[in-house]
Amino acid sequence: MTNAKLRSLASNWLGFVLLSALLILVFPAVLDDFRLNLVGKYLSFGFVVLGLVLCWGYTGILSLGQGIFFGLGGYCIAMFLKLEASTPENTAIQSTPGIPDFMDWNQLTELPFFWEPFHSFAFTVIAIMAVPAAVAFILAYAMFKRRVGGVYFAIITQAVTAVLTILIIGQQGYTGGINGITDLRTLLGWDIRTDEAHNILYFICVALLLVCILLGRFVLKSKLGRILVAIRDKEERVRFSGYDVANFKVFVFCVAAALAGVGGAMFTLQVGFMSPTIIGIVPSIEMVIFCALGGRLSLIGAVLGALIVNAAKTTFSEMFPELWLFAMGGLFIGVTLFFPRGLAGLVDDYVVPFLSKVFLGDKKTPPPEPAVTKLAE
Amino acid sequence: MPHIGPVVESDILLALEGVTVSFDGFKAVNDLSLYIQKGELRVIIGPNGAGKTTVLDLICGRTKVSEGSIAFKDTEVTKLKEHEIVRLGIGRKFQNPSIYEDLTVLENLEISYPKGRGVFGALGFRRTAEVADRIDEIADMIFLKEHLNTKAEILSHGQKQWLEIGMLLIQDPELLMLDEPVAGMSVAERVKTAELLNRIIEGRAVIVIEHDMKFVESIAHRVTVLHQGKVLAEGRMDKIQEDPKVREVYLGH
Amino acid sequence: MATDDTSNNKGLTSPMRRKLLKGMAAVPAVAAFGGGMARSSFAADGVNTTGLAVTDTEVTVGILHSVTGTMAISETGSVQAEKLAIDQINAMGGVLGRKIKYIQEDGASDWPTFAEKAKKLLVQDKCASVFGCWTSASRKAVLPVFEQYNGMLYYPTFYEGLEQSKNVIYTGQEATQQIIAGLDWVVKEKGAKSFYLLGSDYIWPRTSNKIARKHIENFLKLKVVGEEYFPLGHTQFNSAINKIKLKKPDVIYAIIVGGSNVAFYKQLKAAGFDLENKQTLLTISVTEDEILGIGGENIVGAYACMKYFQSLDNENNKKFVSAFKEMWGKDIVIGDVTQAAYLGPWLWKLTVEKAGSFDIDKVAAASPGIEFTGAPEGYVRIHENHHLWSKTRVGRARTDGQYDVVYETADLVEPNPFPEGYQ
Amino acid sequence: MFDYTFSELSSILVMQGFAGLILFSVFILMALGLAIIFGQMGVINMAHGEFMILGAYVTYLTSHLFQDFLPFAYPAYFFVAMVFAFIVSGALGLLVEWVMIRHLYARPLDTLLATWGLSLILQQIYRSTFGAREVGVELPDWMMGSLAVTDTVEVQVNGLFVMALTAAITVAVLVLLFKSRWGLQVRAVTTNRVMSGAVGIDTRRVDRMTFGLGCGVAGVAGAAFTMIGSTGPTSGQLYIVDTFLVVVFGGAQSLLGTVASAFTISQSQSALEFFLSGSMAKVITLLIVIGLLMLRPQGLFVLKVRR
Repeated sequence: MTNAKLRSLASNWLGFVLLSALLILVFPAVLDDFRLNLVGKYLSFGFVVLGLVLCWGYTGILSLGQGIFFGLGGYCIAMFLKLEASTPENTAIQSTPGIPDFMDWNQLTELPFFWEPFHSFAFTVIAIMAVPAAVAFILAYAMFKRRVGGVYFAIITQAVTAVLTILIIGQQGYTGGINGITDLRTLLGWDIRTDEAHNILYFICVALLLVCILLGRFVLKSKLGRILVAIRDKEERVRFSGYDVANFKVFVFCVAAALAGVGGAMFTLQVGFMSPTIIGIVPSIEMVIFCALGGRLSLIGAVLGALIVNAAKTTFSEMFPELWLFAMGGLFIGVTLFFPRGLAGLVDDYVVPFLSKVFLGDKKTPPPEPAVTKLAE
Repeated sequence: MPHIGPVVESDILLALEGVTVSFDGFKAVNDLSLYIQKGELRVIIGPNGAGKTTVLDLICGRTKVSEGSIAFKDTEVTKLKEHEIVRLGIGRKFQNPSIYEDLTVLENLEISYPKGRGVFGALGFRRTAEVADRIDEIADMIFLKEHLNTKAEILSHGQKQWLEIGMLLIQDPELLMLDEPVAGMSVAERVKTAELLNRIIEGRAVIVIEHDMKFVESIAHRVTVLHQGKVLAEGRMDKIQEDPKVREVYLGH
Repeated sequence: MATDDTSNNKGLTSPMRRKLLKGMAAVPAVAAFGGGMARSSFAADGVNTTGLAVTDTEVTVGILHSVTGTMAISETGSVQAEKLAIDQINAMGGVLGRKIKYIQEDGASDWPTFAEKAKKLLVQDKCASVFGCWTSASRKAVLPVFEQYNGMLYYPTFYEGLEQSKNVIYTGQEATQQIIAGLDWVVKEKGAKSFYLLGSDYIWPRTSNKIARKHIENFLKLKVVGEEYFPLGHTQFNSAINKIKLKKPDVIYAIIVGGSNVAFYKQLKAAGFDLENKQTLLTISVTEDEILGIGGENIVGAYACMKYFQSLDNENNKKFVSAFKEMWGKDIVIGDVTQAAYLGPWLWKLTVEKAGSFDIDKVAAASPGIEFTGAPEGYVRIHENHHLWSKTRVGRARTDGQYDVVYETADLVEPNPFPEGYQ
Repeated sequence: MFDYTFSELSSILVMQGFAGLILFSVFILMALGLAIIFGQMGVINMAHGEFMILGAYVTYLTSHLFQDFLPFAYPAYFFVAMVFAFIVSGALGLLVEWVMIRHLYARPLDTLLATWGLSLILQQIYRSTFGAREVGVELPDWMMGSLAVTDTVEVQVNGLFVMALTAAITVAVLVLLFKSRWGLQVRAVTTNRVMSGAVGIDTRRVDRMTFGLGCGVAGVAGAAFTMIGSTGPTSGQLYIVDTFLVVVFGGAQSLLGTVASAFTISQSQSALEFFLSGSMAKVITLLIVIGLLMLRPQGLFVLKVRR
């Protein structure tokens, strides 16, 4: 194989292979069940950041509302699991057996109509992606057709986040309120609370995530991917090349939402409950930060970002429970100021040239320039 | 109506009639009528603030008219979206080169290629031999064949202008609108650009906005002079240059 | 980890050793063996047969509260009380001759984080008992973890009830204990006829108001003239206050929590409500902790109904208050939940000593009937349903941020988390 | 609603209108600092709430200072506290601009991330310094209570105070921006940074002062909010969504727009609150604002400009 071929192969697949190896081989081998389950939980945010790479990194749409979609996906599966857990036998002490416990506490005597379809697993699986995508579609269609962009879009998504949180907390008879939907037990009869189940869920999560990375990569490598970059850099030019820019933005935003929905579902399965705190403004911003830290232009980098920030959060907070916010805040500021392309940017700038020098005998340093390096303004 | 010579209806490609646009009461374009025939090269000149760029904005839908109508090939375009107007066959080049700096020349041209314009079309788009040939052809025409894999951001200013023209050409529009295509170009580049323009005019109408009188002389067939949002004069370049009104507002100082 | 550095006997739980073990043993069967080894290193006589972190000299417990985020405001007092109790128990020789070592984790006001940390405390640190949680939501989040991994949680907050678990001891009052006596008192003492119910919009205020409404309408046969909820963190109450003015209720019954409290009472006072002389206000959500933020001058005259006030006049409480101030500063105040949190470690110690074992099952089984005579609130006893028998008291807020106790029930009130007739 | 007398209803109407005006003032106070920073500079300052709370803490400290050293001047301490709040928050703003923000002008969305980090750090600083619990800011007696206008109509003194303060600050900022030389420079820099630099305006200095001013105004707002709200490490977060919505809804570039949008949002919210529960009122208000923003994406007040 020639150097050039080798290099292009390496630059295309090395990151993916390393990430797969890390997730499939290394983590299960060195981490105990508890930590592995934690990694699985972190990885469910990986789905969200993949979407953010697509819509923020490549298309320049910053959403401060990814928590909405993460939450919707999570609530969909949580509703299914809650119905499964609320058999008349399990809930015999309630005044209305057979409905979820929190409904009973709120004097509901029958299942609300929108819960009914969630008896069906097939419906639930579709809803996990379709509900977030549909909400994203309504939001994005209204905004992008009217050319709301940039900061405005970000603020509006944030406001929608606030609305949804207040609604979910306020409508507790239908949603479980601030407690969320808790005490989920089995998935199609399979107990999801055991360590073995957590291990299996971890591998399902990893497999799905890798598939999603490949999907994201397929989108980015297609002409669509280049159009997204074009939209980010010169939206008007794209419009005057005969494209309906809004459609592309709507599409990418819906894809990001569907990805987040899958992440939310994996989160619920691995954590065992769904809570409105995960939808709020703070978690939504944190998701953006995972993405920024890992590298908003790199699918692999962003997933690692989600892993690293969460792991750091856990470690810092275990070591310094009263001071860890300093470390987190400092980390965000540092990355934004000094490494705007995140860790992936660091790797591109330093590690890749070094590796090609060592292994491929490159004399000059410029690495195979990734197609897109500039940041969205 | 200050246009010169008889106009046969069927020859008209673009017709602006009684077009007015106002920004908070200020009429940037005021009751303007303008007709472009098929295959015509029209140069619009005028002092700063005359409304030249605004006219182009109106035609391509970037700015919406307050009153009046704009018809392209007998289709009213004032209510259409920008991309729909483009798809009708109107291409627009901006004053400052508007290209995708992060992409290569090849990718710039490929994005402009008029296939795969829907979301899923773009997802399934493949670079077939037909596409590659067309890109090659255009790249050759705009003097960038050697630079196909160069990132657009490192092209010279003139090359960027050409690339943008190429991005329009690949769509084969019937009406091409160029806003100051030679601004910031070297003398040699201007000569080449004039040559390019003369070549691409075949089979299509072109509207050019230009300040550079020498360049205008080298390409102009017919000139429209705008002043305060209205047509001040219209006709052949030599006639225009002698028009006292024009001399007063524009050439005179 | 923020632990006492005194004697850090971590044995095989140290992360490095565990990693090595697991690294060698990717196969689950061998991993189980590794787990077994970790377990055996903790076996301490017959008092610990299930692999808890108990050695011959030491027993590890967990403290799980929010020290960051919005709930840190409320939960700080509980952390302080639990640490004080642990210190005092250690000074008396510990539990079954073993010193208590605590591992503190931050729930960060985020329920999934609570679940994660609870699991860490149980699975990784093998805590013999955990003192923690404040909001119902955090308790709901950790409850399945405690039930699955068989841990013991001492939960300090007054809450809405509707729950009972083998793995939880509820040291605060459930809703009926807190609400009914207070309502009866205000009707008898103040001749109240009409009530206006207010609350933050989540389960505890809603359930509590539901119980209050049932009691007012069905048992007292009086009128509720308004009921209203505000999003958590709401700071604008002028419209609500105008509505109250319009309805002129005899009693404002307020269950507003967190920062909203401050806004509510300041705006109430500014709107001319004179709680001292004219308007009766009864709350179940304002402890001395909250008054710190509200300012005594803004709430003076309001009545609060709970089981403990810092000003309680008894020997236990005097000792408790002075010890608390000595440890955490003279300006510190102690609210109802703080006192309930203080009960946790003590009740656990008494239960362990009665059971003669740290085993969770034995502790859970031995809990009913445990009596603690040294409680600052007075005598308490654990009920069959793992809640506490306790007295209910009504206090009247003073300008200095303390309450004057104006009423207390004659007997201990029975906890009734699933009250008939109030559902 | 019909079992009340006419005079009762009309006095409630007056008081409800007054409540709306207080909310209006509160929104303006919250949004003014942000409107300066976000509207004029394009910086998304997620730490805005923390700057406000800094002002509140300064007020708290000042009140203790007066109690201990100048008890005779206590009734007037609040005015001094506001000045201190402005200075301290403004100074922190200058520092933050110098350390952080000035590197990010080319990347406005990134300012969001960096200032979010800043807000985490500030929260923890407050928590470590003042404790996790809320602090009670005691106010002079004359500021609490209400004036009885008629038998049934009462207006809050602190509400009047907030309104007066809001009017004063708004006028001051408007005068500063539109009548002073500095304001001219700010507007010049916002419009065209490069050209402003070329004609000899020290753009860096202007940026720094603008950011400092915005933060200082936030500090004063925070001081004023001790009258109606809580002062704790995380209290600032309560305000951030409302604040951004007010500014965006008004049309970011226009201070008058901010005033108009604060008026619209506050009136609809306080009217809705009267007829619905607080929670639903909030949701509906937010939804209305979002809906209107979809119809008028650039906000209420924006000039149609020639491109």
